[in-house]
Amino acid sequence: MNAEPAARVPEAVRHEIESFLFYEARLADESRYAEWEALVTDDVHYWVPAGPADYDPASRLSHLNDNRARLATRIRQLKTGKRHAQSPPSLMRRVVSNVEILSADERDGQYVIGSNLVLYELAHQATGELRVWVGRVTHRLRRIDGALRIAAKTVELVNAAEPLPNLAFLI
Amino acid sequence: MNAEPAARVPEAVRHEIESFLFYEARLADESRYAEWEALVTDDVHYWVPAGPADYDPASRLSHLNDNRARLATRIRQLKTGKRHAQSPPSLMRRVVSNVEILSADERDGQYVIGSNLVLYELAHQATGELRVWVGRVTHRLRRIDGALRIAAKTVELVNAAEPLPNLAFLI
Amino acid sequence: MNAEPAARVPEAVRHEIESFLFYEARLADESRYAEWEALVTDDVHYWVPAGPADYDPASRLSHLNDNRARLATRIRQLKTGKRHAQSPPSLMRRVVSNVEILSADERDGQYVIGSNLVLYELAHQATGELRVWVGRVTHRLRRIDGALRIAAKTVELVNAAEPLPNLAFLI
Amino acid sequence: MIADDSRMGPERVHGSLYVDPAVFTEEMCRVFGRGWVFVGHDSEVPERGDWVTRRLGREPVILVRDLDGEVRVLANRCAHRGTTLCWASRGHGRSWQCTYHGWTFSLAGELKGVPYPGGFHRLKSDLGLDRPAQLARYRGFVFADLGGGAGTLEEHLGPGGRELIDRLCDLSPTGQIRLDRGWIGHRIDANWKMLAESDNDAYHLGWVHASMVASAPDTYYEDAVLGAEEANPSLAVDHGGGHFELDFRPSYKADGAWLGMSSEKAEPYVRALARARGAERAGSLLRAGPPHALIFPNLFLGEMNIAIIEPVTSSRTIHHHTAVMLEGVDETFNRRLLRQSEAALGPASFIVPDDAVTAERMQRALAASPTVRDVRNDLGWMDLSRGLEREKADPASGRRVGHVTDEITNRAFWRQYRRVMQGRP
Amino acid sequence: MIADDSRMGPERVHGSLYVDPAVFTEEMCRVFGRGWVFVGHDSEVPERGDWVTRRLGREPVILVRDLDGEVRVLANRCAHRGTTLCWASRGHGRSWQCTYHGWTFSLAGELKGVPYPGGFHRLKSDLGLDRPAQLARYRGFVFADLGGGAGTLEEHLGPGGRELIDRLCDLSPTGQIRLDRGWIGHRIDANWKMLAESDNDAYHLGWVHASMVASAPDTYYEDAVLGAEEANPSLAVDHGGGHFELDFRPSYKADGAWLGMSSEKAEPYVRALARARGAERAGSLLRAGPPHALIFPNLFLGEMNIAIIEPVTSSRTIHHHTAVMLEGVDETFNRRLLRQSEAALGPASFIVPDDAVTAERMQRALAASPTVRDVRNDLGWMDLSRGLEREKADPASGRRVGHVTDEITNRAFWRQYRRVMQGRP
Amino acid sequence: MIADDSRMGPERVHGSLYVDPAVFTEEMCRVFGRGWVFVGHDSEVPERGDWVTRRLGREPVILVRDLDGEVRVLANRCAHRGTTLCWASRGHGRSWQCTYHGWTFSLAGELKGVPYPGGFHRLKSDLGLDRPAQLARYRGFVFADLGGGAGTLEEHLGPGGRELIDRLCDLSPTGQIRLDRGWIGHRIDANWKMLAESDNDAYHLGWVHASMVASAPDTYYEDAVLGAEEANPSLAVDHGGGHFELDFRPSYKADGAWLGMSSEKAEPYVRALARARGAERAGSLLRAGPPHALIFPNLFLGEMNIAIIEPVTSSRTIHHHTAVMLEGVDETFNRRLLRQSEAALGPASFIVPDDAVTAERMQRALAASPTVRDVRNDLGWMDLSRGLEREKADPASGRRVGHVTDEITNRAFWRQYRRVMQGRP
Ligand code: FES
Ligand code: FES
Ligand code: FES
Ligand SMILES: [Fe+3]
Ligand SMILES: [Fe+3]
Ligand SMILES: [Fe+3]
Repeated sequence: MNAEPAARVPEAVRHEIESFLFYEARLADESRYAEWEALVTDDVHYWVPAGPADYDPASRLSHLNDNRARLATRIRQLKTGKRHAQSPPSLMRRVVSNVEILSADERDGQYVIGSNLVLYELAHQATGELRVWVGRVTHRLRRIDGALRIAAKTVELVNAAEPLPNLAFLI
Repeated sequence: MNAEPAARVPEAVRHEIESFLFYEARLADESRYAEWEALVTDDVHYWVPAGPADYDPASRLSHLNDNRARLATRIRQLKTGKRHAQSPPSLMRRVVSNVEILSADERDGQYVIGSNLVLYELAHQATGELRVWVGRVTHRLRRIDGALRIAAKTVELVNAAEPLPNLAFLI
Repeated sequence: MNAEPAARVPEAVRHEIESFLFYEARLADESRYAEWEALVTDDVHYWVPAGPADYDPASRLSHLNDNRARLATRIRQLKTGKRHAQSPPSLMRRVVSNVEILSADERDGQYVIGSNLVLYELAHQATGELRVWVGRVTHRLRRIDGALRIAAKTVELVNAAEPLPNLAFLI
Repeated sequence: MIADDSRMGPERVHGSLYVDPAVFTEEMCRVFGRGWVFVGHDSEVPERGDWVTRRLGREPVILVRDLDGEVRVLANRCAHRGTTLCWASRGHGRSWQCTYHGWTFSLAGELKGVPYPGGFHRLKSDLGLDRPAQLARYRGFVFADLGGGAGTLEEHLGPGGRELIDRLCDLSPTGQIRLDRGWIGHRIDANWKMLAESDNDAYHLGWVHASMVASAPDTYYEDAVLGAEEANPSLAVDHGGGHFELDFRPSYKADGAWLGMSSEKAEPYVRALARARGAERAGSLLRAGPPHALIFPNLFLGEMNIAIIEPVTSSRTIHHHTAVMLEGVDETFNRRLLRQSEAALGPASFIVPDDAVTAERMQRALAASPTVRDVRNDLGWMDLSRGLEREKADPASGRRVGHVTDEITNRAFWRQYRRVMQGRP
Repeated sequence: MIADDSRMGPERVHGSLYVDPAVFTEEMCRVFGRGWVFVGHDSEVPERGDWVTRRLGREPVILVRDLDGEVRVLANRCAHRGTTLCWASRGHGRSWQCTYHGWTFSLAGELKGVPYPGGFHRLKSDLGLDRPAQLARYRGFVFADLGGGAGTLEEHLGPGGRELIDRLCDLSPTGQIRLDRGWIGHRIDANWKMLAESDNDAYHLGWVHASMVASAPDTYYEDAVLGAEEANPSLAVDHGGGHFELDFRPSYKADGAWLGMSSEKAEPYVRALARARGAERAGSLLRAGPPHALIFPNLFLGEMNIAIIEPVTSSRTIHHHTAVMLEGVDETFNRRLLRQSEAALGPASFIVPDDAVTAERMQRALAASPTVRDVRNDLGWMDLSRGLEREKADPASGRRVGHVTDEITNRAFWRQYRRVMQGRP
Repeated sequence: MIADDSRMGPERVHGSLYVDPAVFTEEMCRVFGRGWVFVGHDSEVPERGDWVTRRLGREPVILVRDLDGEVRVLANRCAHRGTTLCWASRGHGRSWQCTYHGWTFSLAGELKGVPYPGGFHRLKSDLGLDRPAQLARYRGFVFADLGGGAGTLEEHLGPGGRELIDRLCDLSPTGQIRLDRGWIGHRIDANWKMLAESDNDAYHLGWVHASMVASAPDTYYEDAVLGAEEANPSLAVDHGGGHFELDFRPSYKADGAWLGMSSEKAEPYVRALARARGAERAGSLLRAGPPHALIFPNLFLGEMNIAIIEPVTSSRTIHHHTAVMLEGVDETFNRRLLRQSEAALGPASFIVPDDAVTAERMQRALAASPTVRDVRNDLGWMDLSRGLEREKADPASGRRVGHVTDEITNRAFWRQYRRVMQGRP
């Protein structure tokens, strides 16, 4: 939670950030694992807490709590083609909305971005139902060699504390 | 309904308006009642009609039809902590999309903004279901001492004429 | 699918395109058939494939596969007022999000735009349920006499290969 | 018999009656199919040709004023092959034409036209729209008895029910009320009986509505149902036949307290009423105010509001409400009533949402009650005994009266429910 | 017996048959479990190793051409512990391996491999995939009888059913049709029987499809089913066994009118047909055109379209359709048929959405019909009597024939339904 | 009797037992209502006043440590009219006050306060919260028997069940485990029995978890359950009473192999255990490792994880899990266990999602099994015979033992299920 309205950055940077989020979403929508993986930093933290993100992820169970190594394993598993929970991959489309640049350190190229996520997933490998995933996403982006990269991504699902169905794709 | 595409305003104003809507949505999402209340004018009209907004709200029943005083009572009630219908507050995330500046009077600082709303609400104080609220929102914004404020907000739910579940949060 | 992030166009054009999409969505939301029809070119192709848009629409069945003449018939049918499947018209609101300009030929005024669509439809003429339509939209826009027009619109629903309920509105 | 005495006693009922789908099915048949049920008010169809759609239990019906001015209730279903005739919630016309094969029906429900008549060999008079066996009105309130074996409406309402309706209508200078400002539907994921009970439960005000009391502390509920138990002279009354009320009259400290507005603002109305009825009668009407009562099974007279309790499934109910408008009173006054109605009832109001969430929490807590009853029959019961030992029965009127917080209202409901569900006289 | 004569008569059926879940369960057993049911067409699995998935009633099955070229229908369920074998709608392979424990099955449904064989003590031949007791084809149309007691397919189709299928297939110069351009599923929230009936109801054209007629007025339906009643020589025909048709042949004003395209565009096809069959036979085929008929219970022959009526619940149906492609005809012509199919059937087409919404409105109107029947058995009926007095029975063929708008088709459906649901001979 | 021997035999069970809602209802009564069921662990409510909410079958209950330190299980439902008392998943307090009418209850479930006491005539002691007839703990594991006729917990667990729990708890230097790092709920649209079975099925590792094995090939599962059939000495064990395990001990190649971390990282723990138990006992504990077992019907001991199998409907289950924390071990070590738990269980983990999708595909494949059984009773069966001929029964202990991939575990489950569902001794 942030008490204040969004930070101000140059329009071009704002647009760059938004484009980056849409591009990331498209890669995730289309289960383009390798391209998505190329967007993260070596010290990425990828976190889906089991409730609000108000606890130390080291100290409690989370739905997903990946460092770079575990994320690599996750993507390796998806790429085997035998990850039944994603074989075939879910058909997905994400709405990334209400994009706000919550903080910006232009000199270091560090940005914290808030957005709301609505993701529709057709779980056609399983029950065939259209599932909806809704939450608040906080991206920590870092500019590396001129390009934005994901240093941290936290997805606080509105139903994070409720039982969830399979979440075997890259959210 | 507006026959014409959106009005033209300077990019900075457009961005300011969009940021304002996202900020308002965030406050509502997070049940930050006092901060949300600070965004409205003293003559605000806050209206959720029981169908299309094509009638005089004085003359018929609406779901919600608050002047400033009644809105203050509403928020006071929420703040008691005993408003069972919102205890604990619903967990929510809003998509504010298709933002269009339908009219702009730059001299008087008056703007009419149209947007589409999709709001997901986890009613964990009640049935535990994930409810979705969808509608057209029309904001009348007014610039006061340099800052945008909500002079009127109308939410035309697509299912406004159908039975609705509890709508005890700030929509 | 596009391997690359979005194309770069001047901010004003980007804004114009986004406004155009929001305007089109509003006309569709409000079943303003004639105004919507005025946005398409004479050689428009309007396509809702029965799965991913990876096949020649001439060679297989699609949900909807209109050339200009058939689209005219479709709209003529809607305007009769006796199209029971849309009498009264569904109450709808669309989220047009993640707008990306996938390619831009500024000289010829040709643009390919990707966006994600979430459309809520209250089918009050039928079951009364709130239906959701989710998909990827690709617009091919062409500038004609200074104004953007739709030369092609493809809507790849995430559940395109599943049984669908009536899709008798303009999606 | 599904709702037999193993699930109901004078002091308690079993929770499974609120959740078991088989009980619900039986209720639709016995309570809503074979008894008098409120459908609507004739002010909703003021002109010939006006109609609104409703449910009689789950049966879709049309309340219509036909071209002769007769108010009717007809099945919203073509007599040919069953298509819905009206899918809007209201409309106006001279007849209905079915969209399937074009049969036309008069607003009185008679089959009038059959396209391609060469193939039609039956009697048109045999193919009118389905309709309740009995229809009757009392002061504009339209009731239907689908089955036809429920006796007269007069018997059903009894003196108690009629007096409740009179007390409301008499507040109008013309004696007529109007329900013409729209209905709001409130969807509540709980059993319909919970709403019938909680709409007329004075015991819960201080807890369920604590936030309302705290944020708008100057409402007249303060006097009517809060405060010390002994100090509160308001009454709970069982009128018999499943009709019951919370009678706040003994506690009103000022005439027209129930109006919830300054006497200055109420003045034009007070004057109009006095003009129409004479000062004395007007005074006594204003002192009494409107009733707060249930007419079994689905009509809630909620002071200046009317609500219909529509059962949807065993765990879903729609609570429809509208504001009572008084004929012969100026629009400004009626609009105040509209604003009060918006404050009190409906999904975004200050009061009923807290009842709704309470009912929804009951429904969840009782979800397994049919199973736990099979395991151990001492589990899953609900208590109705409050005030049983201090209630007073009036042998003459058959009324039972007690403290406003007592479960006289619940017992009144369940006594009638048992009669109806068990087919007792 | 749930669907007994208290709900069905020669002139009417009770609405509860469309909504009662217990009736649906019984139908899955008696109609779709113990009778012949259409599964698919062998052109859908042209190569050895091709398969598509289907439902036999609600039972998931695979239609496959095995490695010996045999077309089979097998349960889509591992014989070990029941996992789905194929979750795609179509595929190609040499065998199936279950993802749970790796058992492998041949495309003929035999158990082939069991990992860790040391623990396996049973006979592999006892653990093949479940399959219908009877499978049979007629001109490529594959039918299955799960239970095995339905007699022969020949008996089921009878001369009427076979002639209908012949009439369609003979339009192909090679005598073969192909269903290989994809299926579209249309989800309709109504009972499957409503679709079986409305697909073959000529009486509704002028109302349900008024908008189509108004916006594309030059279709041949004009002549076939619209216009004055007496002037219309088209017929409704009950072929017996639940098979029935709308016979538009008498009304076609020109050869190939049903093609819906200029004779110039149709010319290459007409020539191909004449080449294959000779001018006279080709002419008579072109004059007759394809049938518009139902093969009981789930196969709709919709002129140059095929639809499968898949029951999902008592109030949900999937109407799957594809276009009939003619072998030996050029692609341009077949593509015109595809475009016509898109215009006529499916959720975004010009025709069936209006049938769908009509059925959905029927389903809603009938929702309470089981209850109202309990209350009063004169409520909730649907009329089927149209043309009963003018229909002609042909004792020789057993066919019943009448005016195209008459409810001969409905009565044909319900006569067979009654037989099957009541276990009558 | 719904789950009779026409649906179950020693070698097979009918698929309809997984999908028939009537079977589920009966299970809630017989398995979850009249037997011992795991509720939670006393480390979840360490302080007086702590509570968590759970389901006993579908009955909502509260596991609470009352102000006297007693651990109790109480219905989460006000004894007055049935409102939910606690809607959060956990909390802390000194009493509960119902939000409907303000009744207060002690944490021991006694009715304490009734507002407006003048109307209350009953005995408070008659209106305490509903509760199971029996409650018992074994090493902190809290079990309840709602009905009261299930014998003692000791009898239910038997020596086998107790030893399994001992084996886990003894891994803690203090002998105490803690379940205090949060639970994750995994919603699986499949029958609860599929999870009870697949959690303890070693046969599926190489197929269901092929992707996990391929992407993280160095897990100890490699030795434990993969590799050649004969080479694998791990065992499947039926302990009787519905409790069963996969015993990987014979296959562990190194002490503490099951820890899944370098001996360097494990060292502080190993030292702590040796300090507490002596080197020899510690060594044997480390060699053995934690159990992989089911305590009938709903407690999965999944090595260093605990899961509760919560039935929701016949086709929906919640698989709740948490990590086992060891008392007296440093936080760094316990956090490694947390990370392992995240990797193994839950909707986003590397293992259970593949079990979940497998179960969901079974549920779909079996959807019509009640119908196909009515049509032909040879359809829709599931095989349980694996290893039946090579299993060894130990007459002394009553245990049955066999190859780890054999369906001894399934048969153990179904033998107890049959006993319970058929009311056999
Ligand atoms: S169903 Fe109404 S006219 Fe046929
Ligand atoms: S379920 Fe198919 S191999 Fe076991
Ligand atoms: S229901 Fe709990 S106090 Fe009345
Ligand atoms: Fe209340
Ligand atoms: Fe039709
Ligand atoms: Fe597994």
